[in-house]
Parts: sequence; structure tokens; C-alpha cells
Amino acid sequence: MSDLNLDKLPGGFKGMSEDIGSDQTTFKGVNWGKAMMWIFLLSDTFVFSCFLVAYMKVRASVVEPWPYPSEVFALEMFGVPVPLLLIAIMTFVLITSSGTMALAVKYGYEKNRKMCGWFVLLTAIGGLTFVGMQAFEWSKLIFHDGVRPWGNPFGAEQFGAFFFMITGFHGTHVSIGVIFLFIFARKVFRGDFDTGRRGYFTTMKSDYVAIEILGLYWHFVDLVWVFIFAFFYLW
Amino acid sequence: MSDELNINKKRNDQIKTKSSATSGRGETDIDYVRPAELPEQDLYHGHSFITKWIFCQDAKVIGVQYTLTAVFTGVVGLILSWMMRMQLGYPDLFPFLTAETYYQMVTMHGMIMVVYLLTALFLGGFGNYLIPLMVGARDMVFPYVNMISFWMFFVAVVVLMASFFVPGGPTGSGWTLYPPQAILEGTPGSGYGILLMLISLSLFVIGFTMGGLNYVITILQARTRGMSLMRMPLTIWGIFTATVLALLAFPALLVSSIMMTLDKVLETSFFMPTIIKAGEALSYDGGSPILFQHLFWFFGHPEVYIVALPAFGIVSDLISVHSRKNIFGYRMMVWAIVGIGALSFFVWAHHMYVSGMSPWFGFFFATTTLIIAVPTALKVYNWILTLWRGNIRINTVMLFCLGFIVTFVNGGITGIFLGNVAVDVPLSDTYFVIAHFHMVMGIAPLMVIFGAIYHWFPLVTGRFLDEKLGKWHFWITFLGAYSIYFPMHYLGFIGVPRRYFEMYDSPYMTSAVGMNEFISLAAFIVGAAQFIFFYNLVKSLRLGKPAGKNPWKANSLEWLTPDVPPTHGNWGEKLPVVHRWAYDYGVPGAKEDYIPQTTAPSEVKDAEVEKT
Amino acid sequence: MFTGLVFLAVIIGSIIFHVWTPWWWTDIASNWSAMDDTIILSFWIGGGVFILVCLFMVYCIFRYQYKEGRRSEYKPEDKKLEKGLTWLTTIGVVALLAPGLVVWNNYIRVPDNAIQVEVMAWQWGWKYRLPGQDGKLGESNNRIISDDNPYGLNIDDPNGKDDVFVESNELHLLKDRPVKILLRSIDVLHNFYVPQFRSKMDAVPGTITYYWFEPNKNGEYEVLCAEYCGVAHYAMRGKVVVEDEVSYNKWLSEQETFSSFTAKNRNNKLNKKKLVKINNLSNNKNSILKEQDVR
Amino acid sequence: MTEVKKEQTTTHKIGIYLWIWGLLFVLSFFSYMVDWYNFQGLLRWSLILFFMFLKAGLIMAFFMHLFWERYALVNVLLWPMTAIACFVGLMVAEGKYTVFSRLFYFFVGGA
Repeated sequence: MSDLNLDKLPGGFKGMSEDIGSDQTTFKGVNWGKAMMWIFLLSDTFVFSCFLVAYMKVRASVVEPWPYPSEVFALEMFGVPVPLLLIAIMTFVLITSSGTMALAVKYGYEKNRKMCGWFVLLTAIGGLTFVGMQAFEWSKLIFHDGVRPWGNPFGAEQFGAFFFMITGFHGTHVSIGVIFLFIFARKVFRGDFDTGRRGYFTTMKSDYVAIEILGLYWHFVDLVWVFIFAFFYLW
Repeated sequence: MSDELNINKKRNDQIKTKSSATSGRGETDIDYVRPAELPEQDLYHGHSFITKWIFCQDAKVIGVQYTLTAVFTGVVGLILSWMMRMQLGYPDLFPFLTAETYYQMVTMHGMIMVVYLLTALFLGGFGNYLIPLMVGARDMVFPYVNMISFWMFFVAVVVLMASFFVPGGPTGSGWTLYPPQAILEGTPGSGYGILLMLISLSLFVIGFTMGGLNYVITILQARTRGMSLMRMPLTIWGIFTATVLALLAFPALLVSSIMMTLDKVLETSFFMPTIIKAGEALSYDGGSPILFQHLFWFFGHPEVYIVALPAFGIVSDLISVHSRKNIFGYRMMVWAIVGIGALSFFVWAHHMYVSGMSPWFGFFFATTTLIIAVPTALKVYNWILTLWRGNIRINTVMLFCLGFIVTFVNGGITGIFLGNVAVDVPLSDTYFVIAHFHMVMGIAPLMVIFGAIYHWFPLVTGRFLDEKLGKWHFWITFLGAYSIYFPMHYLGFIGVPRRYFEMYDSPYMTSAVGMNEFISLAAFIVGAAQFIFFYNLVKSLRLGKPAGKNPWKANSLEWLTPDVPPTHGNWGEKLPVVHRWAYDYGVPGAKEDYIPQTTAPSEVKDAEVEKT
Repeated sequence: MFTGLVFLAVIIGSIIFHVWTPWWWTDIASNWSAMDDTIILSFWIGGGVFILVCLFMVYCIFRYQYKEGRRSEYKPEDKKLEKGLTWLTTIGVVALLAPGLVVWNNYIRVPDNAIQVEVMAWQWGWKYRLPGQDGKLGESNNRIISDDNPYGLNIDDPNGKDDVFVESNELHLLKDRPVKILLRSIDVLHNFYVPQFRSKMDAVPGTITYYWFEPNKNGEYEVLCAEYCGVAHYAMRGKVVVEDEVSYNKWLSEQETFSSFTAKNRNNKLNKKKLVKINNLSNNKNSILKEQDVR
Repeated sequence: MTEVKKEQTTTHKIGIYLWIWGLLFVLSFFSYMVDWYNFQGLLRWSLILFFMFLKAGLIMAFFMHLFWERYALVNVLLWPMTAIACFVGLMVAEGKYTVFSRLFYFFVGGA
């Protein structure tokens, strides 16, 4: 079937020029789905970059003061406002879920059905927690602080607009990820990836590499959060 | 110049078989090609009419579906352009053409032609049909996603067309959709029209991303044995680079669409500063209209190359096949395509020299823009050098290629005018711009599309298109289009601004009345000539001369399928194995004047091939 | 044969059209003849390339038409030729770019003695504001535009007191005196364009843009809007009159200043109230926001 | 979908994941501390960006396995970022220019 042995191929830049000069595949040993996910993520990076660039441009050019996120996103704990507390917790939750996803991928490689399934499920729950906390954060901002997409009591109008748009878009990504995580947890437990059961829509055989692809997506969502955290909450 | 080009001694050191370089055991076997890395692709074969022809997963059918849908929108765009020309040539003659409808037509014509016709036709149509065939794959790597991609596009078209029928009509904000005007009263279709436009664009982007991922991964990861990147036909290089550009540029369009939708629906102020309407301040505050322009052109400029690069690639192949000569400077052509693609992300604001952006950007963008002129010019040189010392078949395909060269060089050079910042100041926003971009990304790519259809129609249907009708079609289209857009530059010199419903009564504009009438007449004729083409398509589908296998004696893989037209799975039992690039025409020592890509070196022992 | 001849005719026809065209630019009336010169330069270089490339193509069509049995030359690349063409093109491009950048550099650097003129664009028309004796325009803000303050001037800014309002489509300019056009829009994008001055720039709501020129020919010129701004875009015209000092000063003295304008309205108490109210913009804004919350 | 033989793909020891995981927690904590101690100005910016890129790099390199991928893929993914960098850089300049022209010519009523 294949005589491709990745360990025998040269690495580094020499390997790169040889890979690019070779026939059949440019990304040696990379599954089609995985390659597709990578390119998709590249495209998605441009989406989020455009959002963040737009945000930076507008924030840099408004003359009204930009609300100070540290105060806006503070949570009252025991009567003391703690800055960015909820955001910090959300960050930790998302990183945790990213870690569990990494382990799920590792067990997926090893075709360890049980461990893989549990870790995927754990990741899904982490993601769900994140979405839940985000819903809490949104409702607090909307109902308690009176932040609206078209204005807010703290300063420049665009604050609310960008906040809801960017975190909303990110939240949508997380939610889609969570749905897929649950679906794939079921698939793993059912043994689809061991039996190569065919997909309902695509009629293609299932494989553990799907877990790795899903993992890429999930880590990307985490990655985007790192940037949002830095640019939106810390700036 | 010709002295330098005298035949050099054969550079035999260039002969380099990848096989011997990588395998170690193949030093003596000149036919050696690395064994397959991947198992055979698993395909879903449709059984019913619906799965075979409607919700079909075969890239070839999807390609045809894309083509037909795109051509349909193109006809709508054509009719719109007729109506515009009616108004411009004979103002006040047609009472149903009000300023509102005129601006709606301008907008829809622009958007349809750029996005829904050219982009969809080149990437969705030609891309789907040709990529798997030309790289030797059985199908796209994700046939199911590919199918969804087409239906997304279809829905996007339906939404777009629906905007003709909503209250207020389609948006009339110009195809650039610049806020604040696009979503404010005073612009036609600022209610439902603009919303449907934005939704349609978003759907298009989503659908296109699905298709685009397919094209990219098929080209990168599903080539057949022996098909290295540097053996791919330039068509594939053009489509590949354009798809990568699209995947990276459409996000900016998606983002700006989303933001503008929010500005419209939720009254956010991303692009909307304080605006006084009828003496009252609207609720917007502090937004930045120029930001939209940056986002739009960060998409919009790569978009120009999304249309142009596939045309470059396809025309290279057509010229090479029909002048029976290898494409001159293949490697430089590839680097030029990739270089133009990469640079196109650093030039966007040359559309905005007089937009009020930071004036210092003028230096940066003028420089990057003119740098792009160098690889583009090289491509032109290589096309005509391919003709040089060739054996040129003057058929309809070649005629369209020649027409492409003339219109493209013309439009490219006026592009240098507009890219050069100080020259752009008097010319921007005038008819010079209109003439420029119609010449370079309207007529020139259309020439390629027609040429490509005349070229590949025998593959798709097994029959030739009628040559005689084809020649009529070409001459009317080429001469007509040239006489529309060449004089139009001079309207720009006079100073007539674009997007003028009527030229009003300015003295220097009224001097152009005669020219406007002439342009309108030419436009009606050129538009009508397209119906010769449609007639030809329909007629030849039934009655055309049967083509048989490889009628043009071409080298590339799409002509080498066991069945013509190719069936689902393309290659029958065995995938082809590629031994050479796609341009071995007129090789000294070979029996025929062409050597198909699948011909093993041992079969043509005497051929003095330079490159593999 | 036929094909080659027609393409040849197209090229020759293009040249003839260019040489004999009755449609050419309007007589220049500003200092930007350098722009015309760069266009002419681009014509020579670009037109030369166009003609050469097309003639070479026509030559190929004549010389290498299909003959049964003939083999085309087999020569995949020619490094030397390609390199030569690259350099040649690069030189041509630099020759076009360099003057362009120099002109642009002049375009964005306004001379110190330029008179500031604010052009205020609205759907669909123009009006203008000139600095008074002090040569300085007062601060402005679109948000406080009202009937009493048609330019939205800051009433506390002393520079604005003597600003001259020109509430008509017609602007007068002094001959041979550079003008810095400050563009302002109250609604959508516009573009203040006089073909004879060659220069243009968009007016963008929410910010101020500028460009400059020096009118050097007396006369009346039509102002066009060159950025699509809605249905009446094509009808958005204005007028610029370039004239000598005497008639200019006469025209200037007929215009109203901000202080005379407000003095006229002073007896109306309601107006004053409005101005005070608008000046407390932040309070005002919060109340707007509260209204929006209800919504 | 094809099955690339997975036998060759090296699986990694669980330790590396846990180690990166811990590191991400620590870095997130540090970047949170930037806010907590209310650093301002250039220091704040450089710290934020430093932690951000470090975290992003760790996630990409180890969680997304880019560290173990072949250079062809890595380069294809990273080079397009120059376009984004250019876009960001120019938009920062543009934002500064806009705010300059706004403050220079407008008075900002009340605020």
C-alpha cells in the first residue's frame, strides 16, 4: 500500500524543499482531513484577525474614553470588586479543557477507546462550562451594567459592539465545538473508530484521526481566546 | 533580442529524474516513479437521478452546476449592463430608468460579475472540473463537502436574486457597499436590499470556503504518482493560488459584512460616525467609515487576483497547446503566479489613495503596487514568447487567447497609471477606472473563459463547438468590447466621474455625448453576440462534430482518461502515472509533436527532453 | 493572415485614436501640471510597451501560423533573456514610480502660506467656511449642528468667532494663492473634485481630510462630487470662482461671519438654551443612552 | 477519507502534555497578574504581548503538534501571518492618524 516512512525522510528545511518538490503529497503523512482542518483554521485565523484589527483600529481612533475593562469586568466578591475574576476563571476552564483534549488526542493515537472517550467527554463538559460562564457574563453586562451593542454607560459606544461581536463569534465557535465533542464522544464510545463505521452523511469510514482533527479545532478556539484575553480584557 | 534566443546547446545537466534522486534503487530504471503513498479513494457513487445529477458528489457534475449557475447570474448581469448603457447613451429615452434603478443596476451588475460570475466560474466551475482531472485524482478529497459548497452558492444566488423583489429593491450602494451611504436612506435599497446582499455574500463566503478547502487539499495532498507540484499544468497553479488567496481574503469580506449588518440592524457604530440627516443627528457615533474600506479592499484586491490568476493559468495552457510549443519559462510563470498572489495582500489601499486615509500610506502602496507590475509583465512576455517560433493553430481558442493578450496588456498598463499614486489623483473615480478594470478583469478574463470553454467543451460533452459561429462570436466580442472600453479611458481624461446617472450639463461632459452613444451601441451588439455563443453551446451539445479522445493533441492528464467524457472516478481501473511536465510539445527526436504526461521515458527514448 | 491584419488594425487604430482624439483633459487651472506630466510619461512608457508587445504578437501570428509537419522550437526557458526582461521591466517601473512619489510628496505637504478653506459636504450639496482675519478655523463638531449653528462650531473657541460662512454652492478663491481644502462631511462620503485643478480627495464623515492646490487661472469652474453618495450623486455640483484680489475681497465682505450670524439670533432665547444644552454633551449623551435602554 | 497508516505517528509521553498544561496555567496567571498589579504603558503592553505569544506558541507547538510536524506544513501555516502583521501594523498607523485628525480638527463636546 504505502512505502512512506516518515522517519526515513529528511527533516528541517531540507525535508521541506524535498516535500514540496515531491509528487503525490506535499504534507507527508498528513491525513486529508487534518490538512483541511489546518487550512480552515488558517482561514479562520484571518477572520478573527480581521475582527481584532477592526477592533484595534476603532479603539485607537475613538476620541471618547474607552471603558476600562479591568473595572467593567470586575466581579464583586465578599464586597470587594476583583478585577477580571470571571474572565480569569473562564481562561482557566478553557485551558483545562484544552489540556484534556490534548490527552484525548494522545489516547486516540493509541486507539485507547475508553480513555479517549472519557477525555473527549471531559473536554465537552469543560467547553459547556465555558459557554455557561460566558452566558452569565453577557447577562451581567446586559442586565446589570446596561451595556448594549449601540451604547454603554462607561464610554465609547463601540465597546459593547465589539465585545458582543467578538466574544459572540468566539462563543459560537466554542458552542459548535461542544456539539461536535459530544457527538464524537458518543462515536468513540460506540466504537465507530475501531470498526470504521461509515458516516451517516458523508458515507466515509470513521477513523481515530477525526479526534485529532477535532482536537486541532478545539485548541484553535483556545488559541483565539488567548488573543481575545490579551487584546480585549488586558489592554 | 533574437540573437540571444538562438537555440543553445541542450543543457543536459537539467535532466533530472526525481526517481533516481529519492529512491536509491532506481538509478538505472528511468521509468521509476515512487509507489503510492495513499490507498485508493473511497467514493460514493450515486444511484438515483437525484444523487447523480442534483445532490451529486462528483466534482465534474458540481463543476458544471457551478458553471451553469454562474452563467445564469452572468446573463442577469449582462442585461443589467444593457439597461445601464441605455440610460448613459440615450438619457431620458427610457422613463422607467430612474436614478434609483440605475444605481441598483450598477451595484448588482458589479457584484454579480465580480463575485457570482467570475469567481464562481473560475474556481467553482473550472476548478471543480479540472483539478481532479489535471492532478490525476479520482475526485475532490471531500466530495460531500464539495456538494454542500455548491448548494451554499446556489442559496447565495437565490438570496441575491430575491433582493430584486423585496420592497425597496436591491441595494444601490455601488458594488463596494461603502458605508455610511450603503445603509442610510438616500441610497436605494438601503433597507432589505443591502441586508440581503450582505447575507448573500456571507453565504457565498461560507460556501466558497468549503469548496476552496477541497481544491487546496486536492492539489496538495491527492496528486497522482509522479505529479510533483512543478509538473502541474499552470491552470492548476493559477486556480490553486487563487483559491489560497480566496481562503485568506474572503474572511475580510465576511467580517465587514457582519459588522455592517450589525450597524444596520442593531445600530452599532463600527463604520458609522456622527451623521446628520434632515437636521437631526442619528444615534451613531465615533465609527470609522475608512475602516470598512480597508477591510473591503483587504478582500477586494486579492479578489482581483482571484479572478486574474486562474485566467493567467488557463491562458498559458491554451496558448501552449494551440501553438504546439512548451510554455516559455514555466518556472518563472509559477513563481510569478505565487509572487503575485503573495504580494496581492500588501497592495490593497491603492484603491484608496484619495479616500482620506493616512496620506503616508500612498508611498507604501504605490511602491508595492508597482512591484507587482514586474511579475505580471514577465507573464505577458512569456505568453508572447510562447507564440514565438511555435506552430500556431489559429482556431477560436487561440483567437480568444490573442484577444486576452491585447486586452490584458492594455488594461494592465492603465493599471500602472492608477497604481502610481500621483497619477491616480486626477484619474481615480472617473471613467478611466471603469475602462481600466473592465478591460483587465472584465474582458480579459472573459476572453479566457470563452477560450477555455471552446477548449474543454469537447472534453465535457465529447463534441466540438461550432468553429464558424465561434469565430463570429470572437470577432464581435473582441472588437466590440475593445471599442467599448478603449475610448472610455478618454472620458476619464475629460474628467467624467464614474457612477453618474446622467452627464448633466457640464460643457466638457456634453462633448462626450456622441462617444457615449457609440459605446452604448457597441455594448448592445457585444451583449447580443453572447447569444450566438449560447446558441452554439446548445446546438453543439447535440449536433457538434464528435471530438474523440484528445482532439487537441494535448499533454495534460484531463485528456487522457479512459472514457470521454470522463466518468465518475475519472480513471477507470488504474490511476495514471506521470513522468513529465505538461508541456512537452515539439520535442526534437520524438515521433509525435507532443508527449503526454503519462508517457514513460522509455517509450520515447530518442526524445531530447530537457525537463521532467 | 486575416487574424494578424485585424489585430494590426486594432493596434494602429488605437494609436490613431490616441493621437487624433477630440476628447482630452480640460485645460489645467492649478499648479498640478506635474500630474499631467506623469500621465504623459506613463503614456510614453506604457504605450510603448503595449505597442511593442502587440506588434510582436502580430509578427508571431504572421510568421508562425500552423503548418502541417512543422515542429515548434523546444526550449523551455532562457535564463538570460528572462533576466534581461526582468531588469528592463524593473527599470521601466522605477522610472514611472519615482516621479509619481515625488509628486505625491508635494501633494500631501501643504505650503505654509496656504489659506484654509473648509468644504462641508452634505447630501447633496456643498457649503464652505473660511477663516476670518485670524487665519484660523474654529473647532467644530458634527454632533452640535443645528439651525443656529449650521457648521457645528464650538462657541467657546475664539478662533471660530470670525469664521466666514458661505452657505451656498459657490466658492471664491484667490488666484495664485495656495489653498488647503479641509474636507468635512455631515452624512456620507463625498469627494470635492474640480477637473481643472486635477486634485481630489474624499470627504469622510467623522474625520477631516485635506488636500491642496494653487489655482492659477481666473475663471469659473464646476465642482463635481466624485465619490458615490446616493441617488443624487450625479447632480451634486458646485462652483468655484477663481479671481483677483479686488473682486475676491468684495465677495468676501458680502459673506456672513459666525459672530454676526449668532448675533442675529441672539434675541431668540430658545436658541441660546439649545447651545448650552448641546455644550453639555456628555450629560446629554447619558440621557440618550437611558432612553435607548428603555428601548 | 483515507487512512494514512498511523503506526508511524509517534505518540508522545503524557508528561509533555501535563508539563505544557501546567506552563499554560502559570503563564495565564502571570498575564492576569499584569492586570492585578495594574502595570501601565509600555511595560504592560510588552508583558501582555510576551505572555500572549508564549501561550499561543505553546498551544500551537505542543497541543496542536506543530512542533512535531514537518516544515512544509509549518511554513505554509506561518507565512500568511506576515499579511496579518502588515495589516495590523498599517491599521495601527491608520488608527493613530484618524484620532489625530479628529482631535486636531474637532472639539469633543463635554467629554
